[in-house]
This record gives sequence, C-alpha cells and structure tokens, in this order.
Amino acid sequence: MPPVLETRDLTIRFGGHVAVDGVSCAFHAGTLTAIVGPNGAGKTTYFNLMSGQLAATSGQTLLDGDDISALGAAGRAQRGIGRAFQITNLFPNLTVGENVRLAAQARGRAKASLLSLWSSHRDWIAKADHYLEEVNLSGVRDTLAAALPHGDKRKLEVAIMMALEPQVFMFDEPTAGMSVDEVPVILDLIRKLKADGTKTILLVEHKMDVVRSLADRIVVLHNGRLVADGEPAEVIASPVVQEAYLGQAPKAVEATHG
Amino acid sequence: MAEPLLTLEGVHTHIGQYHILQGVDLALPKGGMTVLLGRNGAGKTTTLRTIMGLWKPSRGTVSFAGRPIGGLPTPDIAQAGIAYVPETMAVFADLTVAENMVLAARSGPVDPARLDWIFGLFPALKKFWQFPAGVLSGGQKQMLAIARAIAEPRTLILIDEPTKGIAPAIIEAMITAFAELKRETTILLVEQNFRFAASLGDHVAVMDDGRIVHRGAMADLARDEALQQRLLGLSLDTHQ
Amino acid sequence: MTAAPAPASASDALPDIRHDYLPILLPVALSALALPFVGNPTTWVTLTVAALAMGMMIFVIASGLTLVFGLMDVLNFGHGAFIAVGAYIALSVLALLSGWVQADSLLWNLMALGLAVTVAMVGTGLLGLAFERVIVRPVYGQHLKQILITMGGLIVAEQLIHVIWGGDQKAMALPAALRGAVVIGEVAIERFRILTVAVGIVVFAAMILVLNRTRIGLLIRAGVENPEMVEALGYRIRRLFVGVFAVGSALAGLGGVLWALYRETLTAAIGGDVMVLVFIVIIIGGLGSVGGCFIGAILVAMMANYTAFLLPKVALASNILLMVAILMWRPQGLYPVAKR
Amino acid sequence: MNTLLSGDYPRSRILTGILAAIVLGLAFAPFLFSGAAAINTAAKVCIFIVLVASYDLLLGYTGIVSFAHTMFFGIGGYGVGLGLYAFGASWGVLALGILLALVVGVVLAFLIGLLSLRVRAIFYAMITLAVASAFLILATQFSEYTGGEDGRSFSVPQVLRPGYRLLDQPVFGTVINGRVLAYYLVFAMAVTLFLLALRVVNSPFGRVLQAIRENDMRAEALGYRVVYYRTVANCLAAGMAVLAGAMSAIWLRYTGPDTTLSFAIMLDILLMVVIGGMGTLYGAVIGATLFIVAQNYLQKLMATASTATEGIPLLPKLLHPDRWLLLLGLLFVLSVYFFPTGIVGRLRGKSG
Amino acid sequence: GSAAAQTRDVKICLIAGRTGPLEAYAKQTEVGFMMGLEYLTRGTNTVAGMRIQVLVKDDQLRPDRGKALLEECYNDDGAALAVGTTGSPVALAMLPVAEEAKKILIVEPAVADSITGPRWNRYIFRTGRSSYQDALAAAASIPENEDVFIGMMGLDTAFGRDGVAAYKAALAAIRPRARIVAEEFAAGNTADFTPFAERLFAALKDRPGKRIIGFIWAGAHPMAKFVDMKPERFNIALAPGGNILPAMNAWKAFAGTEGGIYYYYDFPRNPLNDWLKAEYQKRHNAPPDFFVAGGFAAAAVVVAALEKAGSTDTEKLIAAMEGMTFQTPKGPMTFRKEDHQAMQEMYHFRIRPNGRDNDMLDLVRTIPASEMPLPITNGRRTN
Ligand SMILES: Nc1ncnc2c1ncn2[C@@H]1O[C@H](COP(=O)(O)OP(=O)(O)OP(=O)(O)O)[C@@H](O)[C@H]1O
Ligand SMILES: Nc1ncnc2c1ncn2[C@@H]1O[C@H](COP(=O)(O)OP(=O)(O)OP(=O)(O)O)[C@@H](O)[C@H]1O
Ligand SMILES: [Mg+2]
Ligand SMILES: [Mg+2]
Repeated sequence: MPPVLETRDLTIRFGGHVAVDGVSCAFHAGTLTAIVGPNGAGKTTYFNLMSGQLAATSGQTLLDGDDISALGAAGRAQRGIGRAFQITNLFPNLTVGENVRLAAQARGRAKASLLSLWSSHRDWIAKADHYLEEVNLSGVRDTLAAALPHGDKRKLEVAIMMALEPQVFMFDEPTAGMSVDEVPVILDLIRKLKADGTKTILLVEHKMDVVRSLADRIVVLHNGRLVADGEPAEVIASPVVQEAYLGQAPKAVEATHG
Repeated sequence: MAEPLLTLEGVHTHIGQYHILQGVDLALPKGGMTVLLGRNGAGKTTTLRTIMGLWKPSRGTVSFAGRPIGGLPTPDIAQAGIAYVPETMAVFADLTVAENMVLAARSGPVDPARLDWIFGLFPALKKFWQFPAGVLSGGQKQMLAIARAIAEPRTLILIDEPTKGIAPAIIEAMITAFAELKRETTILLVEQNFRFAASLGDHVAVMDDGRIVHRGAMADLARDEALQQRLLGLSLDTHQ
Repeated sequence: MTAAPAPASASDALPDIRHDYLPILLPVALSALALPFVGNPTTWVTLTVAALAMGMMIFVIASGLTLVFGLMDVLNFGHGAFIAVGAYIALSVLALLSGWVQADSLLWNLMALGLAVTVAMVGTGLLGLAFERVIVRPVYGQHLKQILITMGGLIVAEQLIHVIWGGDQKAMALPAALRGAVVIGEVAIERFRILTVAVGIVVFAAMILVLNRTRIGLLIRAGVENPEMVEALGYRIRRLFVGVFAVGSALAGLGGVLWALYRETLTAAIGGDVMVLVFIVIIIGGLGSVGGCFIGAILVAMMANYTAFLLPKVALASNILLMVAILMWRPQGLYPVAKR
Repeated sequence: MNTLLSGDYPRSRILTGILAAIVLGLAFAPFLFSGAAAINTAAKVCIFIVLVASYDLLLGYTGIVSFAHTMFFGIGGYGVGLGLYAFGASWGVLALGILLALVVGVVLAFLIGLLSLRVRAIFYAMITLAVASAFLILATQFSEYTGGEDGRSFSVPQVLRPGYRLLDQPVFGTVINGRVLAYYLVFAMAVTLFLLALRVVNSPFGRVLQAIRENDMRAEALGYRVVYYRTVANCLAAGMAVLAGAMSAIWLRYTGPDTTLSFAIMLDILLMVVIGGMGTLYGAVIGATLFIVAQNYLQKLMATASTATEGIPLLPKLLHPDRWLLLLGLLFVLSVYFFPTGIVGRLRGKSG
Repeated sequence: GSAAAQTRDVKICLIAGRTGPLEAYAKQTEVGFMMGLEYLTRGTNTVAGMRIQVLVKDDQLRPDRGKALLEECYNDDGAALAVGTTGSPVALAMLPVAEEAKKILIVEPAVADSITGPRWNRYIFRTGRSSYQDALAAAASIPENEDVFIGMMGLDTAFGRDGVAAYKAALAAIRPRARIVAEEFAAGNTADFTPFAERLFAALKDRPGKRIIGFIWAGAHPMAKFVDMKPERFNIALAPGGNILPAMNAWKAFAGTEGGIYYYYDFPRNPLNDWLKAEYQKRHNAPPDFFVAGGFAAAAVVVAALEKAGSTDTEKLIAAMEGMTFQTPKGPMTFRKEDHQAMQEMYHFRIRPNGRDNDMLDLVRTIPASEMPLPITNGRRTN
C-alpha cells in the first residue's frame, strides 16, 4: 500500500540552525505514528513543514503521491491535512461553537459563499455540535474560547481538527496540561480514529505511557534528524532513545508509580 | 507547625461577572513544596493569579510572611519575594533568551554560578542564548519560563504546570533540581503530572469548583489510590 | 527498526548576531548617486549639507515618537500636539526675553534659546504626563482606539492653543546671531542648521546610551508584549510607561521649538502638519529603532532635496516613494525592532 | 424580514427602536422636515451610512486598518463628477461614470490588497495612508482634468435638478421637485447597499472574515486562503465606498478633494464606526446618523451655550461656535472612554 | 413714527471659513463687514427703510458645506443676498447655487480668477481682488525702464500656478522689459527650500540686469528662508506679495524688499479708512489688516446696492450694481458690467529700515485701477 504522506530529505534551516535535517519518512493509512524526541528536536517544526506553516529549505512533501511542496498551509488543509497545535491556537473572541463550526465550514462546498446565510448551512452546525459532544465541550458551546480553562482549550483545539475531517491527523501533544480524568477522553477519541482504519495519524507526545498505549510505530527525532524508526518496544528500548530522550533507565521511572 | 509563609483565608475571586474562586483556604508552611491538584477549570490558575495580584480577590485575605498582600499591586507582591511561572509561559517573544533572563534578575546581573546551574538544568537555553525567545520550541519556552523564576533566590515560587511539554529526560533533571530548590525556598506547584507531583510534593491540596476540597500530606495521597480515584478521577495504571 | 548513527552532540552551529551596516551606507550611497546628476559640486554640497541638517531636525521631531510608538506601541497622533505646544511655549518665553534674543551676541542668544527650550520641554513633558494618564492609559495595545483618542487629544490641544494664543499666524523670530548663513566659497550654510546638527547628535547619542546601557529599553519592549508578566517580575511598568511618555513628549516639545524657529512662523497646525512625515520616518526606521529613525530622517531629507532639485514634480511624493522602496527591500523597515 | 435583514436582528429593544426611528426619519425626511438644511443632512446621513458600513466591513469584520477608504469614496465622486462635467448631464454618462469608477476602485483595491495585505497590520495602515495621500496629490495636481483643489461643479440629469417638478401639486406640503427625487435615489441606494452588506457579513464568507480577524494564521491552517478573503473584502469595501462617493456626487453636484479625499473625512469615518460599534453594521447607521446630525447642528448649539454662559470666565470662549472642533476632539476621547464597544455594543449588553 | 413702521427686515448671509487653516482671514472679513455696515448706516443697520440682519455662517473651508449653507441661506433663511467666502474652492462650489436660486452672491475675499472668469454667472459680484489684479499690482512694482529677470517661487496648487501664469501675463501687458526666466513650484508642506532656492539662484545669477525672485504663496511663507540663504550674494532681490500683518512682521528685518499689496492700513487716505483705522485700533488694539478692508468693501456694496435699488429684488439689484461705484477704505471701487469684478487701486510698497511690528511698510506709489488692464475672461464681450 502506498504511503499517504511522505517526506523526502525534508530540511529547514533558520540561519545557521538546522531545525529539521534531511528527514525522509512515510506514513500509512490506518496507522498511528508517534514522533518523539527531546525538546527542540524539531518535532513541531517537522509538523509545520508537512502542514505548510513553514516552507522547507529543501526536500519534498508528498500527499497521496503528489508533490505538495509548493502548496501553502491553506492548500494542504484543503487536501486533507489536519493539524492541532502545541501552543493552543484558537479564535479567542468567537464562541466555542463558532470555532468548531468554522472548521466544519472549511470543508464545505459553499464555504466562501457571499450571499447565502451561514445559519442556513445546518449540516455544518450539526457537525460542529457532534464533535463538541465528542470532546465533552457541548456545555460551553456559547462561551468565548478565550475564557476557557487551559485544559478545555486543548480539547477545543482537538475538536477543531476533528471537525475538519481530514485524511491526515497531526496531534501535537494533545494532552499536555490536561487533567488526568480528561486524558482518557482524548485517548479514546484517537483510538476511535485509529479503529476507522483509513486515517493517517501522527502524534507528538512526551508521555511515554500514552505513546506506548497508542502507537503502532515510533519515529525518533534528535537535533532535527531522524535517528530511530520502528516498533514501539524496540525503539523505546534502543540506547539512543534511552540516553538522549528518557535520560534514565525507564524501569526506574515506572517503578515510582507502578 | 511554624508560622505559615502564605495564607489564603476565604478568598473569593470574580472574573467579570463570573464567580471563580468561592472561598479558598490555604496555608503554605515555610520551606518545602505544596502541590495544588484539580481537574481542568477547578480554579488552580486563578488561585495563583490571585496570589500574584493579577486578579484582585473580591473577598478574603491573602497574607505573605505575616503581611497582607491581597489587593496590593502586582509589582509590590513580586518585590516581596514571590516569583511566578504562568501557565502560558509568557516569555517575551521579541526579546532574546538572554534579555529575558536580564529582566528576571531584578537586582543586577545573574550570578554566574547560578546561571551555570540553570544551564546544566536546561542546556537548550545556553544554545539559544542570543535567539529571540519567540523561536524556541514549546518545551524550551517552558524551560525559559522556569529559568526566569529561579534566576535569583526568591522566598516563594508559584509554578503553573511546569512539566507541560517537557521531555522525560528533562523532567528527571527537573525533579532533581526542584528537590534542591525547595530546600532554600517554598514552592507552590500546580501540576497535572501526578508522578512528578508525588515525587516532589510535601503537602497537597486538591481543588474543585473554586474551593479546596482536600488538604494533607502528599505521601498520604500517593499511598491511597482510592482517595486519588475519588479526588482526581485518575487511574494510575494507564495514565501518569 | 532502523537507526541512524547518533548525531553529534548539540549542534554547535550558533550563528553570532552580526551587525548590520547596510542601512548606514544608504545615505552615503544616495548622496554619491546624486552627485553626477546634480553636476555642480557646490550645489551638491549645499543640498547635501542642508539635507543632513534637515534630517537631524526631523530626527529630533520624530525621536519622541520613536520611543512612544516604537517601544510602547502607541500610535500617538497627539505627538503633533506636543510639537505645537512646545513651539508656542518657546514663543512666549522668547517674547519675554526679547532683549536677549535681539542682542547681537551669540551667548545671550543661546541663553535665551536654552531657557526657551528648557521651559518648553518641561511644559510638554508635564503635558505628556497628563496625556498619558487621561488619553493613552485606557488604550494600550489597541491601535485603533489609540488613533481615535490621540487624534482627539491633538484636536483638543490645537483648539486650546487657539483659545490661549489666538488663531493667527505668529512670527517666530530667530535670535540675531543665528540668522543668515555662513558662506564658504559659493556654499551657504544657514547658521541655524549648524545648531540643529549639534542638537540632533546630542539627542541621538543620549537615546542610544540610555536604551542600550540600561534595561529601560528591554523593560518597555517586554512591557508592551506582556505587561502582566513584567509586573509579575516586580517592575512598575505603568510608572515606566508614564516616564517614557513624558520624555517622548518633551522631545517632541524640543523638536517643535527647533521646527518653529527654522520655519520662523508658526500656527496651531504646525504639529499636525508634520505628523505624516514623522510617521514615514519611523516606519522607514523600523518602528522603534533609534538608529533606524536617525538614518530614515536623513534619507527622507536627502531624497526630498535631491528630487526637488532634479525632478521637482516628483518631490511631492518623494518620501512616499522612499518609504515604499525601503519597505520593498526590508518589509519591516531598516532596523526592525519587534515583531508586532 | 428575515431574508431582508439576513437573520441579523438588532437584538436589543432600544436599539430596534432607535433604528426604526432613523429609518422612518430618513424615509420621510422631505415631508417631515422642511428646508434645504434638513434634507441636506438626511442625504448626507444616507451617504455616510453606506460609507461607514463599507469601512466597518474592513475594520470591524476583517480587522484591516486602512486609511485609504476616502480614496475610494473620492474615486466614486470623481467618476460621476468628471463624467457629468465633461460629457454633459445624462443618465448614460452617469451610469458609465459609476461603472468606470467601480472598475478603477476595485482594481486599485485589488492591487493594494495584493501588494500589502501580507505585511503587518500597522505597516498596512501606513502604506494605505501613503497611497491615499499620493492619490490626493495626484487628484489636485492634474487640475486640468480634476479641477485641482477647486474641484468641479456639474449638472445632474434633468429629473434630479431643483428646477424639475414631478407633480404640479405639493404632496403633504412638500413640492416634489428634482431635489426630492435625487434624495430618494440616494436613499434607495443606501438601503439596498446596506442590506447587501448585512447579507455579506452573515454569509459563510463573512464568518470567515471574522475568523481571519481573530487569528489569521489559524484560519489559514483550516484551509482558508487569507489573502483571497482579505482581498475580496478589500474589493467589496472599496466598491461600496465608490458607490457612496457616487451618491455623494449625485447629491452635491460637486466633487473635490476636500469633500471626498481629505484625511479629516477618514477620521470622521473612523469615529462613526467606533461610536456606533465596530463589527456591527447597525453601528454604522447609528454612528453616521449621530455624528452627521451633531456635526451639522453642533455650531448652532454651541452658539446658544456660549451666550448662555456669558459672564463665566473662559467657558464662553471654549463654547464659542468657532471652537466646535474642540468638542469634536472631546467626542473622540469620550467615545473611547464611554463606548468602548460602541453604542450598539452598549445597548446589546455584554451577553450579545 | 411712520418711517419706522415701514422698515422691514432684510436678511443677509455672511459665509466664511471661520474655522480651519484660514480662520484668521475669516475673522478679519467678518469684523470688517460689521464695521462697514456700522459706519455706512451710522449704526442703524438700516438703509432705505430696510433693516439689515446679518447671519454669519461657518463653511469650515469645505466646499460641500459652503454649498449647503448657501442653499440654506437662500431657501430656509430667506436671505436677500449672500456674501462669501474665504476659500476659493468653496466660493467656486457656491457659484451654481446662486444661479439656481437666482439670488446675488458677493464674493469676498476668494481670489480665483475663474470666479469672474469661466465659472462666472450673472448673479456673482466680486469685491475682493482677483489673482490677476494681484499680479498686475506686483508687476506694477517692477521697475519699468530696465531689463529685469524674474524667478518665480509658486505654491504648487491651482492658486500658485494660476498666480504665476497671471503674473507672466501681467508683466507682458505692462512691463515688457521684465521677463520670467524660471518658475519653481513647491508643496505647501515643503520642509526645505534649499533646492528651490538653488535652482532659482542658478537660473538668475548670470543674468545681466536686475534680478528678482517673486513669490506666489499662501500660508507659512518661505520668504524668510530665502533671505537666510543670502540671495544678495548674487545680487538677487526678493519680491513677496503683500500679506496679512502677522506674516509680514516676520519680514521686518528685510529692509528694502519691494512688492505690490492689496491693502495696508497706512496707505489709503480717505475718511472711511481714517475712521476704520482709529476705530479698529480702539477696539482691537491693532491696525486693521488685509481682509478687514475687504469685509468693509463688501458691506459698502450691500449698503450702496440696497440704497440704489431700493428693494431686495434680484433683478433690480443687478441692474443697480452693474457699473456701480462705491466708496471703500481702499478708495472708490467700480463693478464693471461685463464680469462684475470690482476695479480698484493697489499699492506698491517697500519694507522700511528699522520697521517695527505692524509698522514696517512705506508706500512707494498708489497704483490706480486704470494702470491695471484686467482682461475679461468670462466669455462676455465688451459691448
Ligand atoms: N523561526 C525559528 N528560528 C530559529 N530557530 C527556530 C525557529 N523555529 C524553531 N527553531 C528552533 O528549531 C528547533 C526545533 O523546534 P521545534 O519546535 O520543532 O521543537 P520540538 O521538537 O517541537 O520541541 P518541543 O518538544 O519542546 O515542543 C528548536 O531548537 C527551535 O529553537
Ligand atoms: N478570563 C476569563 N474570563 C472568564 N472566565 C475565566 C477566565 N479565565 C478563567 N476563567 C474561568 O475560571 C475557571 C477556572 O479557571 P482556571 O484557569 O483557574 O482553571 P485551572 O484549574 O487552572 O484549569 P486548567 O487545569 O485547565 O489550567 C474556569 O471555569 C474558566 O472558565
Ligand atoms: Mg513542539
Ligand atoms: Mg490552569
């Protein structure tokens, strides 16, 4: 099966600093790939390159076999790349419902219609309501996004991406700052996506147990380079990950709360 | 127990028309670390902001080192010896990492030995010393925000979710560093990462709906899974 | 599993911050470029020297706004009011000191001027304090409201000038010893311009020193981005803002005095009229860069003089053309300060 | 009603009342008020409602700060004015003038938009300021064509001239002459354009504009091409401003830089938007009405106030009609203080 | 008694740009107009049984507003005639309103030639001088019997350009040996006049004969900046036009400078001016300025015309005013039939050494109207 999303020698440099350095990697439908690595390894930047927030210095990004390197963020979103941000990125002075509805609208055919009424597009509204329900935010549909507590903002971030109904989902630390009782909501959501079998899911996450419970595959970035790629157990056990990322023997980590 | 360093008594805080804190009582003993836990929206951040004077309490008293500070302007509260690491990190994106640190050290240049200690803790800061803080990665920004708070010795440090977005290796280093730090200062930590909180905290307070619903020693809570389940709704097997 | 070789330890490629000299070369290049077109070297010298001095004057007028707009991000149309008020205060002081002004002694003249400038700067500085409190404080961070409210402040100030000093045009006589020009060969250099250059250099040096050697500049920039956090670090940012605003206003007052003396006449609209020019200079400079503002002012003055001499029709739009050209080259101005 | 107002109701009883009063007042202005002054004021209100609404489309809905809006107003005014001046007063020339002005305005808006919507907001504002002042210079410099500072007076088609009588008998005491017809032409244009704008902001397109205002980078990430939306918004607003300019020319039978292009008008527009309430088209109606009426009657009011305060030191001097700008300036300041969300925002309350 | 019973009110509008950049001018016009009425009606404000009531309006120097105000005057206020206004653009926009309303508009003090030129209609009369009359006065102050080379510094507006063109034509008409050899135009907000001065100096300095730089300017005057650049190095004299007193006060150090002026309080010798000088000094503690004389002249027309026509009927008034001569502080003026422009005398001045504020001009010569051949440009032929 051909990969849905693929990067070839993808590189970006900021002045003298190479944030992503010749990363070639392919992602397949129905799999969830976790991308891990130390802070500043280039994970978010790698996402930014694939979703078009940043333009690569060199290398290509392919979607369904087409080179989309020249496409901007909007173009890529239209072609089915969805993106949730690490540092929450919402429409602060619009309501929660409106935030999600705008995502639903983005995939609608009449999204730029000038003379129809937005309120007559009931399907978008219904879709938005559905995803708000999924992340447990229906109760605050009419609150301004800016007034949400941090954890709820993270959930809204995820809901927006879900409502885009993309082909490729990129989660950038979706559970960071989320209270423990809410984390399962997000994880179940991701599991459901995975179960669908047709979606390509990329996940950046620092919580190793989350990674372990979800990932089919782990890719490790370090200093912008791809340094390991494979089965979760194997990768986690590899010395490079142990040393550069986890810092200590993982056994000991688990022992403290096991 | 000695005279507490910080006390909140019946603190109510309104944001606009919303009544967020509904009578928070909290006493922080001098030295050691108190961890504030609670689900999203419980009011943890609001509590820290109220202590810092960023929201004004509408009722109740806040006192620090025996002195009432509720209602004082934020700079005065900071000058009394409280440092704050906000949830949003609030690094100055236009300023370089170095400039961020210059501002954090109010009394003059940062002590070189302390700076080395900070660099040891967060090597990335050294590497990006002359870069605008806006270009740092998420985790690096978090590191800078913490580094700012510890640039100089402070009596009390308020930290809002410091481990958010931090790689495991650094978290390990932070545990060591905080363990060291809490010997010289008092720390009030808001945290979702229970393992981190449990391995550092001496005392714990749990919030819900703008009130403190549980207070006690951290060790007791860490031991009592049923209590955790009840207060935090967490099951430690699958989630940290 | 595939594993690439472990990377070399933390990449050492740390580009050092290089100084950017290109903008400094611009005025030099521009004047060199103009020489063959102007042809006559004495004319060229006259134009260039005049432009340098004019540039300094524009810089002084704009410097206060560089602080206020550049550092504090306040689009202060009220700056024009301080220019006008400064000029009017000086007018009144000079009228009281007419003996000193008319004396044919440079010393007495300069004393009179010095006193007038001091009073004007103190006056506009105090006015700035009030202005910050009443007009600017509610609108930090909101450009649109700033435009409106400071424009309102400008209008009110201009009208109050009408009420206090009257609406007619006033003659602002230059002190005797500063009138006329020094003639060297065929080149005539106005005396007053020489004074202007001195003032411009002093203001420039003082600003650079204060902003680079102290943490004030940093604090203000940080305070604009996130005032809460600066306060949480223990700084009284509000007080600092007020102070900077007052200094900016005093500088505007100084600029106003120079400008009115140079023009030798003044009306209440004197400040409002130069605001577009001032904004252009600041934009060219990069919103808040003192150095950028300095170079920008000189560039604007040079461009105006050369085009007025070579292509008078184009002169009307010369500074707009200059701004567009510079923004094409550097979309954030010569020395971008902040990414707002 | 729902389709007419695009489902966007005033959402406040007082607001509805005020709006209804304004609309009725404007609809029957020639019959309700007598005299040239009143009908002039009413016509100006109509013109500015369109102009301010079009600006709000940019500022309030899209978050673009532009100082070039009067330029488009001017293009409309000059398009009609110079056409009628040069080729005589006929409906054909009038239509052609409007059409040409629309094309010029929209193309210009498109170009400026493309060139500069990519830069930071504040730079965009300054660039438009520069472009607008360049346009003003151009309009005054080409005095052979534009009449320079003097502008142009011209005639309108016969039916719209004061001398024309539609009916021999006065209706409700008002003679239905060309001026009344001209007024209704202006009024009809204003109503149509306003309802159109209301429709646009409540369309999916309009919602995207608001998203872009809030967070353009996020909108882009959702698949909305920000440049496209901003450019279209720019062109729409420009087109509407051009039409407002045309209305103004038809009504005044004069066009000139001080009337259409000056920075003072730009500021007035800004103030009207803010007083009324940014991002609410109804704010344009309220802001424009309030401001124009105040502007026209302010001096008279001040004259009374000044005489009334005779004897009190300084006050009569400050209230002298010649100091009307002083009050205007204060209005700028007070509006920001007391109506941070505009009158509409105030009336709707925070929950709106 | 019975005379009082017959008096009826006549409303007259005085429109001026009372606020805005020309505020000071408008004030002068208004004061002059009121003092003129007072003097000429001996304080009764009544002429031929008509009590004159003046409605003063502020056009804020905006053409659209001027237009609306004039409509309001004629239609709502029922004014018999109107006087105005300060700015030429506003005055030009008002001309058609007079024609529509079939009421008289006395233009004062707007100067644009086209007001009594191509844009004129038969309801328009002008007491103010036109640009061309200014030019003729300036030309008349140029020496007659030698070669003169002139460089012009004009304001880059229609006013400046028309002014320079008029000056050129005026020279050709009355001073054939004087020639304009350079024309420079600068924007009103020009900061630095050095390049313009350099160009003019270059154009003049090698010319054989008398060298002069003339100015057509309104607003902040560049004259002082030219003096500072020492034109005397090249034997170049400066010739500014006349201006209001505060502007000219800045020139008092430039003794010897000559030019033509429309009014200076100290020049005309007649009872009206004597009264005006004394009374104005008394009330305002300053001599009457430039536009005060104009306002007075406009009042003189109103009084003379009402008196002569004995009615407010427009046609009767026009008949009375065409060709009418009336007395003003500037001496007699006459509306010529063809374009209703008031023909009037002008003055050739020189700045005196040791001049003081408000007392600095010497009269070189009064230039009689007959010496200034003003062409008719409104298309009407002389019969
Ligand atoms: N615009 C930029 N200019 C210079 N350096 C940049 C820029 N953007 C990112 N970087 C650098 O590139 C590196 C990679 O950043 P990135 O955000 O991708 O890290 P990350 O792997 O997502 O880290 P984290 O886990 O902390 O989120 C960082 O060191 C960062 O400082
Ligand atoms: N600016 C605001 N305006 C209105 N409501 C607010 C605002 N900030 C916070 N709130 C509300 O206050 C409550 C408490 O928020 P707070 O941020 O203190 O929660 P928290 O416990 O820190 O949650 P989290 O773990 O998600 O950070 C929430 O219900 C939130 O919606
Ligand atoms: Mg990241
Ligand atoms: Mg929080």
